[in-house]
Amino acid sequence: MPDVNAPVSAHEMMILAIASQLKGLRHIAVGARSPIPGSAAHLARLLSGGTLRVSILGSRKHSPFVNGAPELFDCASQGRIDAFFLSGGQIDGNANINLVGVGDIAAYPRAEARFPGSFGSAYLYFVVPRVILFTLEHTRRVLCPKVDFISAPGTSAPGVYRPGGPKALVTPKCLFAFDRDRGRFTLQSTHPGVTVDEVRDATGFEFDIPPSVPETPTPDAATLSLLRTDVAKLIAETYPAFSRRTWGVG
Amino acid sequence: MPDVNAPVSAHEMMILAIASQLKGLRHIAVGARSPIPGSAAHLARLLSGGTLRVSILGSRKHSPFVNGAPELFDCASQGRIDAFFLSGGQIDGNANINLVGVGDIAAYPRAEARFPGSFGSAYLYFVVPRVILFTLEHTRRVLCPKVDFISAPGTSAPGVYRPGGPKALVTPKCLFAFDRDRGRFTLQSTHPGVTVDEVRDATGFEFDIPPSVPETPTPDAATLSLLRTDVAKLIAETYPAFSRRTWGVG
Amino acid sequence: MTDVLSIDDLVARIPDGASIALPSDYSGCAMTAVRKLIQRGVRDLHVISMPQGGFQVDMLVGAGAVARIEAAAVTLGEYGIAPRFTAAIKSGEIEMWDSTCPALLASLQAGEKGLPFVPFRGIIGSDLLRVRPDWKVIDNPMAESGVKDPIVLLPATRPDVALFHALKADAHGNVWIGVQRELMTAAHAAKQALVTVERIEDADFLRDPVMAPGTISSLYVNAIAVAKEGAWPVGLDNAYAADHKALQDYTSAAATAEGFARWIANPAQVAAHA
Amino acid sequence: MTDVLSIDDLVARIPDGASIALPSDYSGCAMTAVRKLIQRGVRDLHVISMPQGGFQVDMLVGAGAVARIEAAAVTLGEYGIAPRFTAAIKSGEIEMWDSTCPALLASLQAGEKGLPFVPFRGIIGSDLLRVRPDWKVIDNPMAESGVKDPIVLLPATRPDVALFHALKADAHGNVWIGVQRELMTAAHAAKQALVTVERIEDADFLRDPVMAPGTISSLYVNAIAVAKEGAWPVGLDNAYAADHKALQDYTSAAATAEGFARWIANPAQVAAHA
Repeated sequence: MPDVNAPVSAHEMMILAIASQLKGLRHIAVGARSPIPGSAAHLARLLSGGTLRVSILGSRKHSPFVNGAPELFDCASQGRIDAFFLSGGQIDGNANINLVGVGDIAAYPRAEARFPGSFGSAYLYFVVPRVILFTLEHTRRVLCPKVDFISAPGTSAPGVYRPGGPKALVTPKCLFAFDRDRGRFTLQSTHPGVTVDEVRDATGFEFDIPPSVPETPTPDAATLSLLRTDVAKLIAETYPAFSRRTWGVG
Repeated sequence: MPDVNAPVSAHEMMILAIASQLKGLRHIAVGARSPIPGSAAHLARLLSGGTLRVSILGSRKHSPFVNGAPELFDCASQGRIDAFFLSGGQIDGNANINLVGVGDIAAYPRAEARFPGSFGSAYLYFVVPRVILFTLEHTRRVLCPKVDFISAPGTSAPGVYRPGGPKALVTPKCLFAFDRDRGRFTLQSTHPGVTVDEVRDATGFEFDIPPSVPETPTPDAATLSLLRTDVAKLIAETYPAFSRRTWGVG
Repeated sequence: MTDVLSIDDLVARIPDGASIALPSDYSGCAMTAVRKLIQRGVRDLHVISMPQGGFQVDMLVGAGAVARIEAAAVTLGEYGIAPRFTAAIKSGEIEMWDSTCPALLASLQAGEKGLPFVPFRGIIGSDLLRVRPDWKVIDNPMAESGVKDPIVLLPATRPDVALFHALKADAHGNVWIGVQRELMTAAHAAKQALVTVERIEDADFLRDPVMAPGTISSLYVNAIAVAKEGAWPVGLDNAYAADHKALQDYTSAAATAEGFARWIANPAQVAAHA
Repeated sequence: MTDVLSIDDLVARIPDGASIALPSDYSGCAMTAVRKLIQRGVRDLHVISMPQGGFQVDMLVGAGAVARIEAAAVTLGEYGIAPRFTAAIKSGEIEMWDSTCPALLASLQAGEKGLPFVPFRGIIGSDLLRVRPDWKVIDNPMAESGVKDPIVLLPATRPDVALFHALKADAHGNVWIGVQRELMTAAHAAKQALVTVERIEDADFLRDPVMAPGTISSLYVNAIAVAKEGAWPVGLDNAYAADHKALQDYTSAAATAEGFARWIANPAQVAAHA
């Protein structure tokens, strides 16, 4: 059994912060390479009392998709996916994300650093109402002033079809909210033990800081136990290495 | 056992005339309500020595389609269907076909006579290289000067995407060939016992008559036996009433 | 999540005036549900046939339940013309949107994909373009410079309701439809999918690798009702054949409005398949 | 009709310079066939990933067999970056057509349907538009008059070859692919579908109502070769898992060109899976 008295880790704080963004939703999809959002989705589902459906790409037990690779995207087009998760090798203060590479775009396809590629971001960022951005590395390198390549833009000009977009950005240090009209992040809470100055120092883009920044709520014992037992087991189906590393499960 | 000495019926002559148009092809599809083309396709397949594939809509044993109603049309788009069959409540001398109704189009949707509708004709007529038209009623009413409603046009203006189109028209009386460049039918052969005058009298549109019009070839005993035994059994899967009526099989 | 309802409660979810996608006769018609709809006195339906209308469309038209039909054809197949449909066309009491099979299906697929429109080959030169003002011809914007390549654009279709019958659902609300994939497209494209089934099995089709490819996930299925012989009299693939006598009886009766009214009201066989 | 060939004869049908659709790591990779292609010294392939490239793309790039990649991503997933791909991008030796998953799939579906192009939502404002001159933004021609609604058009894709691995084929050349429906789309869209399978069963999947929905008809399958463990080391759904040690070994070895050359040339395990 996991130790519920062990301190809450930065990854766990990210999971809890993401889960806090998923209340009252009907259907969440989780893409590739997303163990932390996947854990948050499972937690939110367990806490929802059965009203939330979670679809995890690459899962056998938690995927409704039988119509090939396009179905996730078609499903999102139909308005059937309330939340999705995206990351980026670079994320800037306008919530533009870069999954392609670092370097001058004029040299494309050559790059100083090449990331895997945009995956479904250039579509899902437009059509999923609540996209939660996340990064495991809260540094000025990742959270930069301006991305070198826009895989998917944070905001769109008026008239561009865009029912969806970014709502929040979760890092190991804090939770940012994104205001689509202003195209700007606001620091919403810092995780326990992280100061506002520390966030400011580690962040390469400008963001709003309210007069008083609360601490990201820590979980009660019941939620922590749920996370470290049930969620750990559930996410181990798709991410065994992650679950083993984080909770010794799987 | 069917009697191979019984005279060749008008329907059988149509089947043989259609089958004569299907030599050397790889794949033929047969649509709804097409027992005579279906019989011709089966006959051509049996005579091909295994090189011809026949797909019959509505058949369980002779259909490759597992991807829902669009697959037949997608398959044709891909250039994988060499021949298809269309009929019409009206067919005119430019090979325009009308599957919608008789009457002034200005009154649409009201009609003096309403036919079922265009089915897939407005697409397949464009993309299947060898469309064989057929009608069970060779009269001036059906083979008319100008159709009241063009479900699908016989020819298209230059520049219109049209890899396919009409090649022939088979009736209980004769076989017409269609020249796409001239947009006109030529009488190619008359069935045994039918005169050119009889065809001219029964046809409401103008067509070319060569100086000498041969008789549609009648089948040898082996072909007739194949038709009245094997083909009769095969088509009975999809058209039991037709096979019973025509050959007493099924 | 998928609700399991009585047939009456299932059809209660179809409001008057709804656009409703209905399958062709051979691919899973919810005939019992359609008769319940008629009994309820539903009005002003916009029927979208996928892609042909058959007995259920003729019955709905005969009952005065239909304002508009979009279809590539309406026919009773080997039983001949659809008599109530044909009468309604002659009297001008319904609006008709004639289509061609793949265009109708392409519009549904565009709805499934959230596209506003989809390009489509063929059709040019057909009078369908004259009677479908919602279709448009443009010059292919992707053609080589200087090349005129006219092409039809079709609007996407997102029906209010998709209603059909299938062999079976599982305990989670997943519905097995086999190769009738246009039913999956319709369920995806529709705002609401309502399905009658022969039975509900204690299984999970999505977790069964052999069943999953022919299954619509419960994610897309709003409600299910069990309807034994729910496709009578047109029949259901892999289950039971069409009832030829009943279909012949219908066709004869429906030749007149009075005959249709008698048939639909309460013949013994309809009651036996309620 | 479908030919049954040796793996060597199967890959002999893939000419240098062909455009070739290859699945993502999880949906049926013909790994043995890809190694045979590399052994043959294939050159100038235009790889179309459906929609992500993985180990087979990295191997082909490492072998110098690739002129161009169209993909929404190239990655070894939990094993990290694709080392030979990344090196080739840095050295500028391959052409890259970055895409986004649903756009790449939509182009294949447009190819399947014989469309010249397909409209597509999203993307506007992405730099993908700058690096994809074959994509175009137009004002939606079906928008209400006076409304500007910019939308992307994508050209259709018809690959010369679709190459993948599946669990089984039947005696008629039909191939069961289960829920990996993008493989069916690719087989339909491609000019030539070449498939390796674990085994050929004495059956007819198309006549089996439960198997048929997950089956590609032989109509679309040009040739089949039996390749036992043909998806080693990435694994095959419903058959065998990925060989984690072999994938880890590959990833480590491929960090350098020399390491890659050693791995691909003749490690004991590659020989055991030839």
